[in-house]
Amino acid sequence: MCSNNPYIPMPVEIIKIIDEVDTHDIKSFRLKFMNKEDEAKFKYLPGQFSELSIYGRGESPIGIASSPTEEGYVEFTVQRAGAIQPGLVTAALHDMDEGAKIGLRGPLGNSWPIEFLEKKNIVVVGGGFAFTTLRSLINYMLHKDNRSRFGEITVIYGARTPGLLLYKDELAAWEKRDDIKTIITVDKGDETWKGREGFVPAVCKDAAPSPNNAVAVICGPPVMIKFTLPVFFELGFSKENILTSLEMRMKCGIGKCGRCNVGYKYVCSDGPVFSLAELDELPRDF
Amino acid sequence: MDFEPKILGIACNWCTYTGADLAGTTRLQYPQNLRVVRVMCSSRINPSFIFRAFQLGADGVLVGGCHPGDCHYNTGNLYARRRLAVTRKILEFAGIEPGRFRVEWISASEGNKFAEVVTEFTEQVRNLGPQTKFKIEQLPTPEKI
Amino acid sequence: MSINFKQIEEKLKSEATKLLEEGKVGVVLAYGKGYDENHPLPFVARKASDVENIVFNEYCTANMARYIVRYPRGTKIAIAVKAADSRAVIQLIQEDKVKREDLVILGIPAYGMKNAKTGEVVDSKTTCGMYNPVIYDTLLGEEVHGQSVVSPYDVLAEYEAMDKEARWAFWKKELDKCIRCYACRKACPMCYCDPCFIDQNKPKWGEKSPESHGNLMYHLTRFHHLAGRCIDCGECSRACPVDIPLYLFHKKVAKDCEEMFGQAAGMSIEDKPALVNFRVEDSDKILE
Amino acid sequence: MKKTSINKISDLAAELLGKGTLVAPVKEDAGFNFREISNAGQVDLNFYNTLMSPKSAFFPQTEDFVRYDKNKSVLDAQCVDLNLKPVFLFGVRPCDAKSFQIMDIHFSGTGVVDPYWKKRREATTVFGYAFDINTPADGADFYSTLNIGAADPEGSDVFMMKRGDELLLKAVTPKGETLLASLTSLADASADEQKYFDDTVAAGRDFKTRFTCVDDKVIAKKLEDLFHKTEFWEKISDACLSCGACTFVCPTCYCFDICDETLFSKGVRRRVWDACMFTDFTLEASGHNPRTKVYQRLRQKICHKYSFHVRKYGVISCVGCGRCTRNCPVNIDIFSIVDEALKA
Repeated sequence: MCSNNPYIPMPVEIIKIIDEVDTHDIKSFRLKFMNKEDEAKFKYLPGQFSELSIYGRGESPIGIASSPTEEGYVEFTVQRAGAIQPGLVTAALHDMDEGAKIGLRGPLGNSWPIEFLEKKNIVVVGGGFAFTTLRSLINYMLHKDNRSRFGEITVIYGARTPGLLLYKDELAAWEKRDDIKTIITVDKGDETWKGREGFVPAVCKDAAPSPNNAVAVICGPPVMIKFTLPVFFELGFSKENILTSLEMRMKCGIGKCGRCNVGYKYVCSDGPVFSLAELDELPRDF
Repeated sequence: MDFEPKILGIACNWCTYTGADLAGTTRLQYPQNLRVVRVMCSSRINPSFIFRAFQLGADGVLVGGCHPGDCHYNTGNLYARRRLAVTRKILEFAGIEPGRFRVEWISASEGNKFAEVVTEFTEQVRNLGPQTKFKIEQLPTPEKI
Repeated sequence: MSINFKQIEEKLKSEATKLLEEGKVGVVLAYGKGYDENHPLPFVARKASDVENIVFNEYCTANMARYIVRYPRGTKIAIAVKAADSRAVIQLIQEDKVKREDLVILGIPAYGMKNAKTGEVVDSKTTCGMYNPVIYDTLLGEEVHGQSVVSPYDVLAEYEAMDKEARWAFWKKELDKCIRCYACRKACPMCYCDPCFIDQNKPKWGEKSPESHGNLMYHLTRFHHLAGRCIDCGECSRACPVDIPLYLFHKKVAKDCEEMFGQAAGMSIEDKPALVNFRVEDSDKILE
Repeated sequence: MKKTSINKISDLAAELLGKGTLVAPVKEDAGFNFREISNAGQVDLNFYNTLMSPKSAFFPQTEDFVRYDKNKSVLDAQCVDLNLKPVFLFGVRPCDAKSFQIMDIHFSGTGVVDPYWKKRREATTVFGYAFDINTPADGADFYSTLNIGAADPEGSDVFMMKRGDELLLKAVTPKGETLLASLTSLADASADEQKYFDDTVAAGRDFKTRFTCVDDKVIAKKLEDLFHKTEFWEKISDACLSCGACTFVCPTCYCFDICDETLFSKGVRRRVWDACMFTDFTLEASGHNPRTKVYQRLRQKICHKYSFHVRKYGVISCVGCGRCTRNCPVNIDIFSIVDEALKA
């Protein structure tokens, strides 16, 4: 019962905690497997998620922020939740120190369709906190073994304020590279902000990525998605070539507990990555 | 074996808790079976606190508040009086001995009353024996088919 | 004399039609056809053409006051109420969940209602045992007089006489049956909290699994939350799929509240619910 | 094929008890229920159908996964093992036996296999029990509409039916065959009884209740088209209280929650039945809830059973046992809703 049981988490240790934003409610947690065989089994692709598990608190489905090309650890970026009901797991995580041990169940769900993306130009559009699995994808594509498999890469990333941008060091590094076009924008800058100001949809319009042989990967808050999609339709992207990742309440993560369905698909096992064309087939119930 | 009851005391910040302090500073003796939780007012006491205390193994629950009319918030204990009276009836109908739950009005100057009440209540609960009805012994594993 | 259900149904229909046609109300909460005669459904008529589906027979036990809080504030609602249901409406008005002027209350004097599940007569054993609505704008039928009035608390005598060990054994057995489907709180016209205390995760009052202690916590606290508010319609017990006699405990608490505070729930819109009210001259005796 | 006398049923029960765990209907206050039998005399076959469905034999309301101590390391958490003796699930009505096959698709037939369901399923021998062919329906049920016969052996390992004072037992699967052969309290059935058995199975198929001709695909498509017709769903859900009674008694509802239940520091992670009718079922930590309204939740329930399930697994997730209708506090009838949807 205990081996290969999909409900039993693997023990992991938090080896590093990175405070990502100036509001201190988003932190990245680097986790290292405590058992070698677990690590060997944990093969994932960008876009997948895992259940972070703290006994006594519960489990939380969190997208994997690290890329499979980063070895020796898995990274998760977690926001302290609790607008309506207190987020028990995320709060407990945020209170933990390096060296704490928690559970991890995964990898779960499908990934960004790497084979489909190969040889294409990729436009990655992210907003705010929803940048985690996109970062995984970008790092994966930028890895020296993989870079040649993809065409041009454009990243458009926006946050409300400069302080709320995730992965600031990496953003700076990407901006210096010439094999990736990085556009960072904030809704409202501060005194020190020298970059661009403006909302993501407007920035996308300005940047006007070409739809030729291109796929747009969009993740962000609902309001950003709502206004960004028309821009991409106007640019000429077809629904098959716009991908996004859905969010629903999940428990089991393996399509058994029945709560994350949108129409006949379970977001946890059939998703979370869907193309707009796939979403069009499903009822609007999310 | 001697039975030492566990008693939860919930005391209002302004009267009973201060009264307990007074009992302490005047070095009055009272049994150590009482564990006191301070709340801002007796009307802050959610009846679930009391049910939960019994579930978690309390043998008795003692609630202390200001004398009616003396509430720091004017009317808090007047609401609490009604509410806790109902709690008492519910406990009784469920089968908990009424002697395990007591509400007392103890003012900040009544250190000796505090000591007396605690002593008396502890004895009362001691005589009733351990409270086993609500107490959760362990997390059961129900084989509910 | 017996209740002429057909006549009440006709009156209900004509009143509903009139109210909807004149635009005095947006919805009429009444009873409609179920999958068979013995299983009528709560029904909401929104247009005059819906009215033909309204029925009223002895199986229409549901308390329609449950549905009032579902409509946005200010919606004009006509509601068909029996005796206990009318008390629920009063209680909701007291608690400011609905305004008196937004309601058109269609009173139904009735007795001999039957539980659709068991076919048993619903009387003062499981409900408040009243025959006539306490409040109404229009009475559909004639007030019932001359029926023997039985105190709704008579049924308690047996349980009050038990010693506390036996009573605990009784309640433990009954509450252990609970499967936590929450039909009781959903059927209750007074249980409108969202989220319910038991669904909170911090503090977590009770576990989700149907174990003794969680069941006890849920039910005792629910009894407490309904103290001085329960209008003894008996819906919770009828809703319960595993037949827990919840009405007993509610009756006991209602009886105690009535004795201690001199006020029964849902009898006058001037009252305040007993537990959000006090009198300076309340006696400390109630705590003894 | 075997037989035994109805009044000797306790002998059969005793023999099964000797071989493992016996789960059979027992009369309780609120009605019959499947319970683990401790005394062979408890077994009572004079029931129409049980209050709760027998799914709990494989999918109990609470199933413990892990025991932990909050003050200790995650490495000290102990996985709860399932040590099962052979289980005999006795007296399952044909519609409920069918429900196991439907649940099999979900739990062990597709995607990740649920180890608990699989293990319990493997340990269990299902004794199906035909409806009384003279009174095979009570007004609420509609299994025949979903092509399940009143005496349908499908889904059972051993199928039983009453004939006068006799109980006839026939093995349906190899598992049932082996078991029946090993039972000594049974006598061999005559050719006449064989014929009666086969005739009854056939007669059970002809029996129809509340029948509307339905094709899975037609219903599924219809509901899919209706999905965004809010007025329809609002009307349907006017009466719904959105309690969980219907889902908890349902033999094919499988939604669950995973809860950590802690007392002081010790606790257990377990799964507990959950219901799509509860408000917090889909409440996300962010505060967003895609299904805040009653109609959205009822729509989810109906569409899940009759549309999404067909689309995903090719079969309706309902066996027409009528439990939801019987136990609904406000008499909502799922059959009528589907019927109305087909007409809408």
